[in-house]
Amino acid sequence: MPDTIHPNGLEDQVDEFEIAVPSPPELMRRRAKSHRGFIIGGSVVLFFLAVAVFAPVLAPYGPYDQELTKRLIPPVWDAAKGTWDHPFGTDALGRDYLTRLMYGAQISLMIGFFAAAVSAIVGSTIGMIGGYFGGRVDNFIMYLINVKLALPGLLVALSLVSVFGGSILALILILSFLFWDRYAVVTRSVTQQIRVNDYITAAQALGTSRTRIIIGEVLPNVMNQIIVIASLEMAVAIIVEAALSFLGLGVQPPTPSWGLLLSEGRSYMFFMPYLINFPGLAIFFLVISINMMGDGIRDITAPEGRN
Amino acid sequence: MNQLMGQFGHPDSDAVPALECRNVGRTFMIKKGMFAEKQPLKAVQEVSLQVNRGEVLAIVGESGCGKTTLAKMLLGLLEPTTGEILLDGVPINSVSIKDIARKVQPVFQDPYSSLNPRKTIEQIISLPLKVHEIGSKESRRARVEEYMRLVGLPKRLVHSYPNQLSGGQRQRVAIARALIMEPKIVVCDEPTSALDVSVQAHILNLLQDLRKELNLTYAFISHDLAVVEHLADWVAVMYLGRLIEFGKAIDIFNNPKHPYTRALLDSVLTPDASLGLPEITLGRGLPNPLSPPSGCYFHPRCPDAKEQCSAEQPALIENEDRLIECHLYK
Amino acid sequence: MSSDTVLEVENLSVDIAVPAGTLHAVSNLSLQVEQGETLCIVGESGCGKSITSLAIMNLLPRKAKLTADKLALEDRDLLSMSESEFAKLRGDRIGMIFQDPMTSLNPVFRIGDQLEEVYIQHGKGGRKEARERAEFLLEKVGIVAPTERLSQYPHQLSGGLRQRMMIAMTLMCDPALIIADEPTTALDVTMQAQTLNLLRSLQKEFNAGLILITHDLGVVARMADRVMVMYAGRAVEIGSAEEVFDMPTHPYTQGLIDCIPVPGRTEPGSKLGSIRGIVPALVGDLDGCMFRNRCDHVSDPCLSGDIGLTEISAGRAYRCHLSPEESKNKLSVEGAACP
Amino acid sequence: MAKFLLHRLYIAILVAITVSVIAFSLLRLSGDLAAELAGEDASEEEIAQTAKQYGLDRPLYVQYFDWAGDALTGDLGRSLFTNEPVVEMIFERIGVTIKLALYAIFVSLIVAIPLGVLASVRPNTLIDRMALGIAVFGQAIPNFYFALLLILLFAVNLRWLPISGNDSFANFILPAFTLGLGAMPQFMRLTRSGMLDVLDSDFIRTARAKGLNPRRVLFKHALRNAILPIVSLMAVVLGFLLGGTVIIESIFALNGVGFLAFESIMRQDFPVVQSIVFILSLSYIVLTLLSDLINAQLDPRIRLG
Repeated sequence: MPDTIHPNGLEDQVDEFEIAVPSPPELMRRRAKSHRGFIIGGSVVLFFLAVAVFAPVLAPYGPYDQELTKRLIPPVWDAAKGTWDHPFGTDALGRDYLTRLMYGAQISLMIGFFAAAVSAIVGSTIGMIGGYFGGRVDNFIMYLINVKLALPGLLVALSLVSVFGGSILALILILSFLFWDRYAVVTRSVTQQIRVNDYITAAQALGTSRTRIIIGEVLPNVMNQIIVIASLEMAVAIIVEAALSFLGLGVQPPTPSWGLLLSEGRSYMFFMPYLINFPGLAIFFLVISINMMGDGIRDITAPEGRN
Repeated sequence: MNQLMGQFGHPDSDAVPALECRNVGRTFMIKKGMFAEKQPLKAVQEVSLQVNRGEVLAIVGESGCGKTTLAKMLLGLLEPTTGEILLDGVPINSVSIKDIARKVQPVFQDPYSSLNPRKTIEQIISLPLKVHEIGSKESRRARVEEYMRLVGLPKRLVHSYPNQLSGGQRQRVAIARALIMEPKIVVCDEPTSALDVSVQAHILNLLQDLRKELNLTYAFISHDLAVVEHLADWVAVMYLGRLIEFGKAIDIFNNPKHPYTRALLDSVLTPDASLGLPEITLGRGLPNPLSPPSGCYFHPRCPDAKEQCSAEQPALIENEDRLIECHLYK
Repeated sequence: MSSDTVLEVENLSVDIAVPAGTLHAVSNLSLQVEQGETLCIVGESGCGKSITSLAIMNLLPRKAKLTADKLALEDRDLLSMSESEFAKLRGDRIGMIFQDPMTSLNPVFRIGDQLEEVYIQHGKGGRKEARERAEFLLEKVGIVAPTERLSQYPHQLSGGLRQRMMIAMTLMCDPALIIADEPTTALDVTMQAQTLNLLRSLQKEFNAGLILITHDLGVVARMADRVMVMYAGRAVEIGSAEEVFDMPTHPYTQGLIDCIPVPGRTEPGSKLGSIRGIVPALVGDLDGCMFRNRCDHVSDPCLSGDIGLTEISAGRAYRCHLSPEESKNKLSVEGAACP
Repeated sequence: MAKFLLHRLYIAILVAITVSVIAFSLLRLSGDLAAELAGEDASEEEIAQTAKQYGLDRPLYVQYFDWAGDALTGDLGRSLFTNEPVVEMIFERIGVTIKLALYAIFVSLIVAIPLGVLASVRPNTLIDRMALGIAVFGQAIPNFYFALLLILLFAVNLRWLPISGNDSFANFILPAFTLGLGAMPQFMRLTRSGMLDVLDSDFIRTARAKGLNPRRVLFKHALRNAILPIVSLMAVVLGFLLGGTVIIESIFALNGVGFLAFESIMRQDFPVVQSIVFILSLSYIVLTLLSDLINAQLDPRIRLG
């Protein structure tokens, strides 16, 4: 090792004009703190999460407790019939609606999260491989994506659910099949952009294995996009699960899925609109807050220079 | 050809050259569309040159002349389709890419794309050690700091990210990453052309100092002939994938022989206000490398073209103090 | 101001709102360009040279705020003009050539349409006259078979050809002023000299003023009638090309010249001169000389206050506390140390 | 250009074949076909007999080629439930679905494109925020819930529009609006971001430096470039809408292919489901080919490249 070469000027002292540029993690922290959509969306998601996790503690009744004498009690603000015993009223079988809604959050969040996570892992792996290797591998992956896009997803999902039944695990896997392509498309194109960077060439020139390059050099640069898509896909997964259950092809009664509540409430909606409004609004608010959070993450992790 | 190279140019050629190209060529098969015939693109053809330990070999030419392809072959990232490359007399294709990596390392042009924006400076500089499983975590850290000092990076930047560094500092990081493997040869691909003038001087001085200190050999790829003149011992001029002139820098700059080399030298705009703009008589731009001209590739742009030039491809011959590929010289 | 003056700018400042505060991209810049004259603005990245050109064109980004005492093109006050009045001048009296010819032309329209629409938009004539003018100019910029070229799309042309198209496009309406922002930086060296030659000869032929913005001292020396060196949003030295290159008065100019290797002048393998330190970030309140952190001749007056331009002779000025004699002595001694 | 299209066609055919294999296996996945055909009380023997009669005892690939061969001649088999030819069932109803999808895409485009353009021209203003708000709303509201709300409001309370049926144009208004709102955010966001990118590009700066009037810069130079990805998205969304009508058609009892698919799934009539999946996939493939063709016409880099 030679002596230090004095490199003309770059002393260890800070130049008087030097300004502190935040590091990427620091920058994200700062942006997150001042991003209103992210904070609001994130708080609401956290609220739903807390309700879901602590439903057994918080809920006034059990999700399947029926009291046939107390059927279709309207919410508490109905001056004539409302009661604090059932603040959100009861359903056609006399089950406490608030309790059912709280347990419904469990199902929505669980299916949404795992469907988004499984499809993220599968889709991103496929996308990064196609984007990095290019050539025939990429052609094959493009072909897979094209096949997936050509299939009417909801219809295939409905058929599969009708074949395999509406267990939560089956739903998660079927929904994952529905959503992997978006990750694949995005990670593939981002990887293609990253691949041409000189830091990839530098890693190659070290004899780094391809797996190591994909995991160590490419993935950290794709991660943000994956998280953004995951949040958006989670929102869609929640809607689709509700839709399947609404059609009677998802989670089976008496499980309190929001989609199922909507479907059950549909017969009474002309007289008891709260039966569809509570689950409908629950889905709407959960989805909108996840979307706000996702849009927030996108803004927060965006490279500098874009507003 | 090999014989020719043996006789040529190196009076002290008892020593094995640090880097030698023998008749190196690389052809890409370009496919335009699904059913089209693949077309050969000869990115590099019949390049023969050599450089001794501690010397600087400059490879010059315009974009599309094949210098980047050549650089990738020198780094072992592309295999030559013809000929062979020798490092210290050992053919490059007889050793693994990791062994090549210990001897040859790159420094790239764009200091923004050559550093992973999601990694800290320490992670970037220590990557070679990690990939090659050299040393413990602590010893790697010490070595990173050592090399940061060597290239003039303040220690406080060790946990910074590339976006927090100036262009010059980033290029120093890239140099430290290249040197930490203690390679003998550094392939510098336009290392200063993305930098500001005042920063370029720092980096060129640093590269000079490091070469002397560590007895490094540079393959220095550039289109800036002023920089090349300043730095290089040997100059190889490439045109459309072919080596058209190769010799000692001093000879080539004092007496360029190939008409293309002359045109390149004429194109250098020195900051001399008393001179006007040079008249360059090259006419049109570079031809399509997929269908290069007949005969000498340069003849459509050559002011001295003869009949023979469009019919017959000249061979690379030895002419006095250099190798040249031109019908004007015998 | 003489009647030959095409452009006159007094105390132009451009402030840009950034997250950290206000970025003073250009501060109190004054310049003028005469008919048929080439003014080169030279400086490193971030010195404000491109912002200056966009300010003159009124093409600044939305977040940028422009202030000036005077901004006049051919005696017309640009400051009081509405955007639609200004648009009538752009492409007509004042044309601009950008750095990257690969992205500066619209990929989905034919070259001919893009050239002709300037002519038609500014009411110079109909489609037929526009086509004739375009063909005439393509011959001027040395393009063989102009008719075929006009019916091609940008992606079918090489970078050098595209830049010539850009030059032809700015000349469609016979402008009084051309602004070229790094017009040859993206081109190969052999195309650079040709393109510059073309630009210069056409500028003289059409008797237009030319503002050439570049970081390349070689281009400046060969092209400029007058030179303005910019640093940190300010003009630090102004003068004729000979004056600035043969006898720089600002330490920054001297430093820049020392930095580049010059065949025949710098000794191969020798150490190049260099400028230490970093370019200041121009955010917040700026005080004193912006070059003080990189300068070898700093004294107390450099640290605060406003450093004005010192005029040595007509059209020759610099922004430094060193007197002309001091700067001559100090800088030339230093210059001699670096052969 | 010809090469480009040939390449696309080649991929399209490959995808179509794969999709047909998947559609075919969907039927096989659904259980023992022979048992279903033979009826609920059939004995082992009768089932075997049925299997033989329908050729279900042959190797799967033989059955596939058999099915595919029939499909090529326009024979997609018969419904297990009504015993009608599936092709006839589908073609009776596909008109309703196509109408619905076209209305829906019209609704979403007519809102999304002007709004996206406005939002991109005036980023971070009230109009931009409004556009974003509508997009976020459209993305978050489950369409089956939104459909119920529309029914409550317009059909029950206001009595302006019919609740269900498919006889008149009025029947399509609510379903088209529901579907259109769901598709709108994608177009809005793509228009906005595409326009922002294009407006930021060098050639738009050139156009402005030429002194072109702002409308010409926006509508000729910018929109022409930004429209390219929108055309591709239109094909994708239209394909998606054709398949996505399952829920909406069931809610509004529109007798289209989606409703048929839903009914068939509910009564395990898999030959019908399989055929609908296959036909919808084919229409998606044709639509994307068409959009490629249009894009090639709009973009000289493809046309001449």
